[in-house]
Amino acid sequence: MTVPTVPTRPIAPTVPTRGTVKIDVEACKGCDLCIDACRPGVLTMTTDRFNQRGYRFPELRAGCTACRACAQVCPDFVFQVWKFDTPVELPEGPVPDAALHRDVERQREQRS
Amino acid sequence: MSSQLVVEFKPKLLQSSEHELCPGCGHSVAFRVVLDVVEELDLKPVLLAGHGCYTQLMVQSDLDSLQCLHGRAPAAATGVKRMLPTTPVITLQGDGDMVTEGLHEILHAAARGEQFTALLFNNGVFGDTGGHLTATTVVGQRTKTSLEGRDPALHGYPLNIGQLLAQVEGAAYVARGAVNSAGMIARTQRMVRRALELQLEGAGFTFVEILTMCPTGWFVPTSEGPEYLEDAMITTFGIGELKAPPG
Amino acid sequence: MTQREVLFTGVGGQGVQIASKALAMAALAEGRDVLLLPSYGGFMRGGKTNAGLTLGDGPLRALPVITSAWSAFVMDQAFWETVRPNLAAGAVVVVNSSLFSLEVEVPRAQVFAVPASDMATALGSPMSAAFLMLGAFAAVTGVVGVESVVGAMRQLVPAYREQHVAANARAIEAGAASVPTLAAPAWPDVAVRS
Amino acid sequence: MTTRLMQGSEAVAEAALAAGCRFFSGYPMTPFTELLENMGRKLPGAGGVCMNAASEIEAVNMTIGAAATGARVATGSCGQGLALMQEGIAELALNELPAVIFNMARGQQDYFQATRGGGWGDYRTITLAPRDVPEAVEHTQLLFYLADRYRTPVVLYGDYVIAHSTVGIDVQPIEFPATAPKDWALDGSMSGTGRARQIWTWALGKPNTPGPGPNGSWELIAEKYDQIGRAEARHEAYRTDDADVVLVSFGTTSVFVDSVVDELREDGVRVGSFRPITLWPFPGDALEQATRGCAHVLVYELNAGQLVDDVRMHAADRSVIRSIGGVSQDPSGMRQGDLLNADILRHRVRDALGLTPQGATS
Repeated sequence: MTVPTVPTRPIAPTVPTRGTVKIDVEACKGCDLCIDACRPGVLTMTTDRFNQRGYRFPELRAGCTACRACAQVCPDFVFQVWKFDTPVELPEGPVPDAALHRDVERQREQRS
Repeated sequence: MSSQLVVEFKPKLLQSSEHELCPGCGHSVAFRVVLDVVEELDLKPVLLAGHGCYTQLMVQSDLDSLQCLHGRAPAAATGVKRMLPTTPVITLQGDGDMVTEGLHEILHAAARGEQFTALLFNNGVFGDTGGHLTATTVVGQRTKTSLEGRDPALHGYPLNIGQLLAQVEGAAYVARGAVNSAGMIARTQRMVRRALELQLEGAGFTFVEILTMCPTGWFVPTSEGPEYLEDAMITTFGIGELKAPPG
Repeated sequence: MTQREVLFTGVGGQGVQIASKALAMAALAEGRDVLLLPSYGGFMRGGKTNAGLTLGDGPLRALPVITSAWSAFVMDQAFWETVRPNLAAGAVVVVNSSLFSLEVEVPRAQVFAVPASDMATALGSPMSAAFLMLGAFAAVTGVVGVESVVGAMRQLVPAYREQHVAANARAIEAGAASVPTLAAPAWPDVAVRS
Repeated sequence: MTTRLMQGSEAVAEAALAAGCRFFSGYPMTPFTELLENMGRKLPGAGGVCMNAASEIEAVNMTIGAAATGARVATGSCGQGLALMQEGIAELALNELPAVIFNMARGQQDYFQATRGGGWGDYRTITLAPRDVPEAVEHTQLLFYLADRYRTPVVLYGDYVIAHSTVGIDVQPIEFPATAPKDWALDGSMSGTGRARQIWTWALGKPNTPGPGPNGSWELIAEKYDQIGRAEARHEAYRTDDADVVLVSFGTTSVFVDSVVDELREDGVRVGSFRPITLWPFPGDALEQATRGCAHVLVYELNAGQLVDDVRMHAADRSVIRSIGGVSQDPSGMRQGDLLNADILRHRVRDALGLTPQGATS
């Protein structure tokens, strides 16, 4: 009798996440203040990508607590903070829809 | 999954969030603190600003605004408030504007107990002109007019304007905050709120100094601004309420 | 139209300014036009205190700096020389002879000497000497009625010095009684009015 | 009619109140001090505010703030105090804020200060120079109107004589045409509406309501001052119609000049007097007309020669212009000196015309 094998597909680890931020990438001047301010440490600066003005900008990883610190310390009004009604588990790693490229948004608005 | 918006990109009372302040500048951080309080208290104030980097924030604001001669905002605010005693009046000055050029006006306005709220964005340097020594530049700080650092033998000592104002009978509230961390920002926001509440109560002259980062003027990387503020400015001037009515 | 000029001179504290103002006020009350310009130094007391007053029975064409005055009111000789050159020939000069012992070197001057300081002291109110002089000036010239001087004085004495009003009134009357009435009339019709 | 004995400073203060002045700020300085005292005494009763400023700089900046609320406002000083105020006066002008500046001058040496200003930028101040207290009362009220009409600081050039002369006077309010509503005034009511107002010499406006910016704004202001220059020049020409000789003077000095004109006319000298009532705008066309064909244009001002510059720019024939005044200050330094004197003036005119002292033509 052969024992069926358990599937070995790895299950991605998840992170409890209580909120999210939208990041106005084009407004950012790359000052890094949000990086140190972020309490759960889920913001990281890009190292190889730049906005249209040539600045590095922050990216969000799963685990945001909606604590607002990033928005409070940001000199350039880059962050919009949302709090989830109930925490969710998000896969570890970048939150893909956090970055807000205003030019793209504007084009979308013009189309609609 | 439903969610609530807890912080909008820009405060409602900014018509535009675009500005030409340097990366890592603390002025717009401090201005957000002020606008958030004005919005919380649902005020319709007149804002008077001096000459400095922060002047462009006055322009962006959705507040009735008067741009004043360098150092003279407290005198102009006296004229505004005396004519509009029920309108909240806020002045916004930098350290060069208030403490260097305008020491006379701020002290006399305080002594008269003028019923407006004076805000000082203190970064210890003339930012707008490109980084020069002011009356609050701390000992040892390098500026373009103190290249080897502020030397007491040569340039004298920085003025502690909060301490000066706290001695003045007409001043009802004197506090110093900073914007070098989220916690400090929250604390500073409470100070600004208290000052404006006291103005509404007619308590007298109210004053909040906010220490802000100027990494460009300080010749430090933007990410080190908050730490430099802590080490250089908070160490020199301190943080907290220097004078407040009981309760 | 007749216009009359009075130059006042004295030392700060003697009451010259209040006397000049009282005369202006009395004349205004009698319906005349007036222009009064005081001049005094930076000190409150002890310096030169002069005034020039022009009175008219119609709208004035008066110069605020008088160089050919009809009369002088001289409380003290200290600054007499600042006034004398600006008096017209034949000027009426009323002097406080208690503090004035000079020659009045003005051609054809009509001089009336009133020992105002001594008289006021004798009356028990040395501070009312200037009003005593003014009573004499009014009586001898009829430039205003003596009763108008009393009326103006009442208006000018501040409330906190109310106790001086009676003494001042006595001084005005004593001054008026000490000189020949209308010996040097100011106005053509003055005899009719008084 | 209730004529009262009043010092010029009190009469001017009453005129300011009659014109609706509700804010005044000043720093004591002879001979401006009595105006400050009178405003301090009278304004509170009229629902206004009088501030003892801690400097002339503070005084003028208080005035800027009060003017920005749309109130009728004034400040003042003299000479050195006004020198300190110049930056603020320019600021009023380039912010297009109405305010009346009372210059109770110590003499006539501040003609340039009043007409040329010492501030910054392209601005002018309408400057009225009354000859006596009744005219000062009238000018004060006119100035509040002109300030509002043109949104500009304006100056009353008074002096020690006007400030300290005591006269019988009845200060009556003068009616002027209505001026435009002050929709630019700041009161906080537009804060948070998306249409907040802003007053700044750079005229940038707000993001939602951009302004013309510095260049555009200053061009408009320059046009405005051109318009004022054409519309508001005032003068008095006295017996100039047939005059061979025109005496030019301003302010208190003109009272002496007119008196000497009358005397010389009796001697048969064909002399007249011309007086700019507005020192700016200078009544150049009127002066040109009054001096046409004249053999002598004699300028009598108590300074080293300031008004004479404007006379040179406008008189019909520059070659006949001479200054017969001069520096003249009394020992206190606070009022005009010996030259404010009809006898001296008469002699100077006769000398200039080559007449003998006795009055016969030489």
